[in-house]
Amino acid sequence: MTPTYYLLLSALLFSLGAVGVLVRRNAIVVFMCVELMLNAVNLSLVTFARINGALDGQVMAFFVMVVAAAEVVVGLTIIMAIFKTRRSASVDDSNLLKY
Amino acid sequence: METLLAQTQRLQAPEIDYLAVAPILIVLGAACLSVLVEAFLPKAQRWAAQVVLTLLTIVLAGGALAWYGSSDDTPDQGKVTLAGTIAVDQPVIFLWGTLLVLGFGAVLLIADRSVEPGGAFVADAAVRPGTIQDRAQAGRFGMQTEVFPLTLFALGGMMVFVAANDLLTMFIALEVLSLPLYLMCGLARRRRLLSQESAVKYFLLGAFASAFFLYGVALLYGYSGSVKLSDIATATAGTDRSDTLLYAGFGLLVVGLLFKASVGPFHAWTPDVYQGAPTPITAFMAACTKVAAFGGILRVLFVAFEKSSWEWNGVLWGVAIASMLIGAVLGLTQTDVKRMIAYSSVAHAGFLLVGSITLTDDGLSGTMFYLMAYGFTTIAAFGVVSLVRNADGEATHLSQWAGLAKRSPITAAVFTFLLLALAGIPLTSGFIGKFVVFAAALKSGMAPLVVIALIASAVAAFFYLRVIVLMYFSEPAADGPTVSVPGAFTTVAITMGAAITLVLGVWPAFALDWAGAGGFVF
Amino acid sequence: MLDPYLPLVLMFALAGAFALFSVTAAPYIGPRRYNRAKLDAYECGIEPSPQPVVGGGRMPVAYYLTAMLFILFDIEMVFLYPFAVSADRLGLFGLVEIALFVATVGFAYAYVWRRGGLDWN
Amino acid sequence: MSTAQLLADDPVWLILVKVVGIFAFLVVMTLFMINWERKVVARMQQRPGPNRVGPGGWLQSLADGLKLAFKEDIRPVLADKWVFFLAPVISCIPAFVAFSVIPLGGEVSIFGETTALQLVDLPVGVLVVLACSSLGVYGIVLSGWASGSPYPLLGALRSAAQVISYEIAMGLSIVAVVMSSHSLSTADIVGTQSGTILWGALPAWNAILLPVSFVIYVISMVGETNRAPFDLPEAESELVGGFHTEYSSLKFALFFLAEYVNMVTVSALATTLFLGGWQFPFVGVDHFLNSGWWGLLWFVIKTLGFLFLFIWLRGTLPRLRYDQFMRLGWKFLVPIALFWFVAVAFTRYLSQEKQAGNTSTGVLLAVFGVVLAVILLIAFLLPDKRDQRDPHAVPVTGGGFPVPPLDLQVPKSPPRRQVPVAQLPSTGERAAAPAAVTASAKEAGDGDA
Amino acid sequence: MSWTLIALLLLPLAGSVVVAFLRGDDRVAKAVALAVSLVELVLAVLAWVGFDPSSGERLQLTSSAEWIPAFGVRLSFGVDGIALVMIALIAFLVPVVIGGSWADKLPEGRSAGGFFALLLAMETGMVGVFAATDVFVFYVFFEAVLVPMYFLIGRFGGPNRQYAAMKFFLYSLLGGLIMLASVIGVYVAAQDRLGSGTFDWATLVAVTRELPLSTQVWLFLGFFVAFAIKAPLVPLHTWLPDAGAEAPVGAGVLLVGILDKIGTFGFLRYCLPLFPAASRELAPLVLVLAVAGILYGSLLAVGQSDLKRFVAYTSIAHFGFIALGIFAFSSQAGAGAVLYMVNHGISTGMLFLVVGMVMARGGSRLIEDYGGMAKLTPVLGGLFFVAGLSSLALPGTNSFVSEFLVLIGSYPNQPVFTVLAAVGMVLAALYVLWVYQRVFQGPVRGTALIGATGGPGATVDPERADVRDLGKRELAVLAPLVALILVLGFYPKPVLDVITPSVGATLSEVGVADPVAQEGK
Repeated sequence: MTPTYYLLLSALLFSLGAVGVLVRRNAIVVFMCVELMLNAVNLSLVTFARINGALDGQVMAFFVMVVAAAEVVVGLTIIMAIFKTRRSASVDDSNLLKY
Repeated sequence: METLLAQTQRLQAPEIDYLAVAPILIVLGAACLSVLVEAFLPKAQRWAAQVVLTLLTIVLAGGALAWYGSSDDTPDQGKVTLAGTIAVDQPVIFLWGTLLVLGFGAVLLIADRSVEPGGAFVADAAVRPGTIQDRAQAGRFGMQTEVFPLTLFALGGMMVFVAANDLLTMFIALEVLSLPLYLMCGLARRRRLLSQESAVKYFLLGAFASAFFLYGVALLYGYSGSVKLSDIATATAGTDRSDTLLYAGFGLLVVGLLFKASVGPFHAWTPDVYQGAPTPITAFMAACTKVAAFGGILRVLFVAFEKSSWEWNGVLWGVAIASMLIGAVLGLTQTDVKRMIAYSSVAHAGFLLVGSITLTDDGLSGTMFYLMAYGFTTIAAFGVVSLVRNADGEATHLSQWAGLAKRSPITAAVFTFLLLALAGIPLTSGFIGKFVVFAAALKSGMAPLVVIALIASAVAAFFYLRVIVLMYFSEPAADGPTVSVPGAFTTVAITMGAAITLVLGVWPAFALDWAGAGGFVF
Repeated sequence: MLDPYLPLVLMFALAGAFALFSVTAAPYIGPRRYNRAKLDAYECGIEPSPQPVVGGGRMPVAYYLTAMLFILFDIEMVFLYPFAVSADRLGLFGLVEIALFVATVGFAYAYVWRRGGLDWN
Repeated sequence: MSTAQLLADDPVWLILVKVVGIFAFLVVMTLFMINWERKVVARMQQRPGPNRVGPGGWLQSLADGLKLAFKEDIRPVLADKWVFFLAPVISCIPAFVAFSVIPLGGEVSIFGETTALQLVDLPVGVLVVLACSSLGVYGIVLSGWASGSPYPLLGALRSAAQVISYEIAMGLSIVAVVMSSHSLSTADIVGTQSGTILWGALPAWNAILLPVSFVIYVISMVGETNRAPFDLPEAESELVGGFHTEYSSLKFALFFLAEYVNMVTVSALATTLFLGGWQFPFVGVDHFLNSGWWGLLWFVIKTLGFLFLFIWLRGTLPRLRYDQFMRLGWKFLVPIALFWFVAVAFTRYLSQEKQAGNTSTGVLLAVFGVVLAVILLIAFLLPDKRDQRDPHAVPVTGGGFPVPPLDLQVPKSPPRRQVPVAQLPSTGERAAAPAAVTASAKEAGDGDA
Repeated sequence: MSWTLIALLLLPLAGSVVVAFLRGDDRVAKAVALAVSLVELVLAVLAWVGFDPSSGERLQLTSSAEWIPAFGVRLSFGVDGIALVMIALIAFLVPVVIGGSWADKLPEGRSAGGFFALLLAMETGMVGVFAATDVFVFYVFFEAVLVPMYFLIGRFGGPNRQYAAMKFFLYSLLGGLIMLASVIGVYVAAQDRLGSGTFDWATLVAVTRELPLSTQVWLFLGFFVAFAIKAPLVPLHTWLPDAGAEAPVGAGVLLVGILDKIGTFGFLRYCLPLFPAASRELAPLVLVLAVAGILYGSLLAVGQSDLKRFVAYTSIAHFGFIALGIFAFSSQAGAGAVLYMVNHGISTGMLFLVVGMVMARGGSRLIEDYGGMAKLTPVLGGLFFVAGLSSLALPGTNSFVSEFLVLIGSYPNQPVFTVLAAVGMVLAALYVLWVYQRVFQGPVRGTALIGATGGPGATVDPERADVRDLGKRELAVLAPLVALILVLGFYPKPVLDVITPSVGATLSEVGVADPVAQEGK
């Protein structure tokens, strides 16, 4: 298997995530799409590390995981806070801020 | 597999110049300490302890920076330390200094409890907005003091961000600075729904953008086999690599950066977040994040992508134009002071981008000077915004500002001065900033961009003037807001911001010299 | 030379095939006798509450907190393992770094503990 | 020749044989375990236990399993069809996969092929086990969520919270083992436990070298598998059957299977990590007791020992309360594990320095002491001095007890029988009732478009 | 190092600060402001005396200090003849304005202290604009002077003041920013040629004239747009009628009398010497605009129904003459243009003041609200007539000299434009006399006057009317203006002596053949 396929898969996943962020309305789903994007990047990083024959790409994937985890924690907190109030996680319901 | 094992065998402890990175260590260490204070001190003592700790930290870090900067052992070129991940050079010292002073001002605003009894922050973030408990907490004299460690973490992240010499460090720093900000946006004592909404928006869009940034990092890693800026620069000099990776990587990376800097058309979050966040946080965000983001943009463009500049220059021209026009034109339609300043920040981001894409020493020093000038003006402006209040909290709707000069001439005068600075009228720092940036741009042959920028600043001046018109020339509204008498903290912050705005406008020589002291090291 | 992960994949396939076969076969092997009450959610004989639990079911915040803490510590472990493997080669530097690392996590941990994040009352 | 190289040369047929063998081993162990458990517990309670089916009642569990296959497969109306269907599969697969990396024995010859009694030896072996146990949580959570019923949902949450909580302690306790053997490969870990310490008095098992890790691991392995005294998700008095309340027939059997396979796996991992794996203690690696198929025997014996521990605990200890259980995990095991990790790291460094003949050990000891003191302070002393409760404070965690949905009202009974139209109240009220239902449903829905 | 200019700069600034803090007591504030402006006048006279037009030194009374070394910016001041007369004009007009605004009714809630402080602040700015010899410093003053004017219009102006102030500020700012591009461009050019950047005017003149024509044209246009907005040339003039109409009378005098001259001064000081080739190239364009301004301004002035807008439109016409004189490139026309700048300040300033006095009595800006006012206020009517005659350049008044010089000087170079401009003179006679006739001649009529004298329809008895003629203060304010109108009308030599060498130097920098000078040889 050539690594290119992994890269394509990663690009595909990333695009899926990006599209998901743009079209989905549920904040949690949007958020999961962002996580999907991050993990797609991880796949890229590891593949590139493989291609380059170096370790640093895999180490980077670790860091990305950490960041993703931190994002999850912060994001869940924020989304839960607003969900508790509005009983809805739809992005469209958050419409107080517009001009 | 064998080569990988061999690499692990080569692991060795990196050299660390502790003196050079002392400011970062102090800030981040104090942030940890601050968490412990939060954990172990009784509620009644937390506020005082946190304020003292935070301010002391910033002063100490500033002292360490000054000591390092003036020490004879410091190499003029700057140095790279921590296994090549952090570069401490003249621009970094400048940006660190700016960040620390701006951070000091922002912390003063955050700490203030006299304008709003108990401070601008929610007493208990767990309380659901709109409930009886929420109304009770709004009246309580306490606040969620977690905002202080969060501020320090964000500040530390910003400092690392501007000094990061590789993209991974930059990414981590980006998150370290962003995550606390997301949270801080949602902590307003009043109008909590707005505040929470802004936090959600900022978070979702911010995470989205950082995913773009990261994918850019990954592609550039694939392109050059390294995430070090200098290696990428070397790689771009060669020709035998896949340009697709370079372009895609650069594009995604820059989108992430531009988002943070709220450069249009990646500015969508800015007005909402600026409006919804507690005003001291908006001040912090507007001033410090801008500095950090542009610090990062400068370093990335100057160090890593200088050699490929002809490839992307056109695109960034377009982005700069779009940002200036979006900021200037949409700012005209705003009816909320905070949103208006948000759009103005989008326009200013466009001006800063003009300076950033010159890739000359003048452009570097000009942009950094502009950052500094803009930061102080903005901090003071938001400080003033926090003073104008009615029974529901801050009165940010423009109609409520009518005739403010009559009720409170000094506040109105200070705000007018700051608005004039934002508009770039001479004898304010805003003018000198525009001047240096545009001079650099013109020198690099970007005359059309400069002309557009000047027209945009004329358009933008319109909405600043509108506020002045309202404050001075209109009759006060019958149920208009009152202007709180600021406590010592806010007074100091506003005075500092306004005074530096004036000083930089009248006697900018020292700051210009400092900003132009040297280039990036890598 | 085979990929070292092939056996894992085979194991996965076998277990998956077995499990899938079981769940697919189950409805066909067993009897089917319709009874409306049988298909309702089980709530100890009480009439099930009319609102759907799926998606809308709400749960104490403490579970979220636990989930977040888990993420925090799980990721911490991700960093501890590589260190553990090469601890002896890293010497004093690695030791100090990892101690700092653990201490940093410890700060957050102490914070959560003190502020009642670990209390289930 | 290392185990990994040995295994790399395996032909495909041999791998298939091993896969099938391990699968069979696990299924058989499950059937045996259920029966054994019932018998042992019965004896502990002065009763005979199953003794009818097969010789000595040993085929009882097989019969139960077959019986389950012929039960009706029920899927509640409110359940999410596909997730409900897949959850048992998700829960089952990782249980089996996790066992792949366990070394069952040393070098043997199967049909003329020299190989090791292990399916695969990965450089990240231990992580595979941890990863699989994390994946298993998905099966639990999804099954509870997909059931469309409050009890399974709460049971699943509890169960998931429990598994992940104890997984932290487990993971941290394993770090020390990894440190002492410089490898994540299970075969290497077994290899480093050969030989003896203290002049031959004790085997060089990690259980003896790293006693704290061992204890933490054993406790958390029980918590991790939701076994008594930590079997809170299935607390019949509170939660009926836990996350699999709505499951029946073979789907239920799969959860059951997964649970017991997990037990076997964690026991096997305990053997591998702490009890020298398949090696016979006190004798050298080259001894005939450590050659060939003997290893499998020692391995099974040790694993059964742990399995017996499970049964013993179940028969002896009362169930913990949920808060006690979480407190034990988060406030006791995790800090001790962290502390122990740092202590081991320091000790190893010190001994290394000593071997190298460095004299700065004293200084290092001082550093060691200071760091230990700090961590001790954080871990034990201060957090226990609880903050005075702020009268205004809102509890961060909310209630932890299994409670029905927060806004539970006694619902109106949906009409089961068609009521004659004449008896209905006025049309206005009739219109209002369904509207209220839809409104609340809308409110509770997540608004996903 | 001469301190005169620095004193001229700092004195009103200090006065402004003092007055601003005296807002409590209007009378004291007014007195202080007047005193300061009179001292300033004395200083200006000293400067005039210290200036030696025959010395051959282009810039005199110079002083210079380091400001922003990074850009080679220096706080340099100095005057040539043109700047000197303008500064003298400022120093003369400010006390007049202060006197004229002494009893202005301010909008409710505004203090006179603020008004006079802003006037003095503006004086500093205006002096700075004319005295700066560093382009950067010039630019700073150019922009800074907007702020006090903006507040003067916005806070103390007429009913539509917000709109007018905004329009004024934005027009000027837009122009200023476009000029900024050129300023930076000049700086960059200097940096390229000299190695280090500088803003020193004299140095820059030597550098920029070497630039290729296309560059010069762009840079020229940058400056030109700013100045054309300031000195309202036709398509860019629309702010002036609004600002002039809404500004309080005193501010209006300074706006039209001085601020707008920055534009024409800028043509002379910056556009021509810095970009001679471009100036020659684009002169026809400017001349078209200038003549269009004359005709357009005159025509609209004829049709005006609003007194203040009327004055504003006459100014637009006059600025056309000045621009014509400058871009005709002859020393006579140039000198005439500069003299016109002075005279226009005096005559239009007086016209503005007189209009203000009319309005103070009638309370209306509309011409149709007045009529036969000369019966009630003969002295005011007479002075209005004098101001009007000066404005239409009747021989014997100051403007005649300058307008004549402009036309005479332009004719050899630009006969067509000159002839067209002469049509403007005819129109000027028309609009001045017609307005005078409508407001002052005939029987007393018009709602404003009747309203002031006892209700609509009442027969107005001049003896018993409430509309009083000019008081002593008002006479004292107008007297110096009348005197200057007459003196300069008969004896403009002292001013011309100061002006001519500078204009000559400027024209030689442009490098055009001066037909008049050649004839003289």
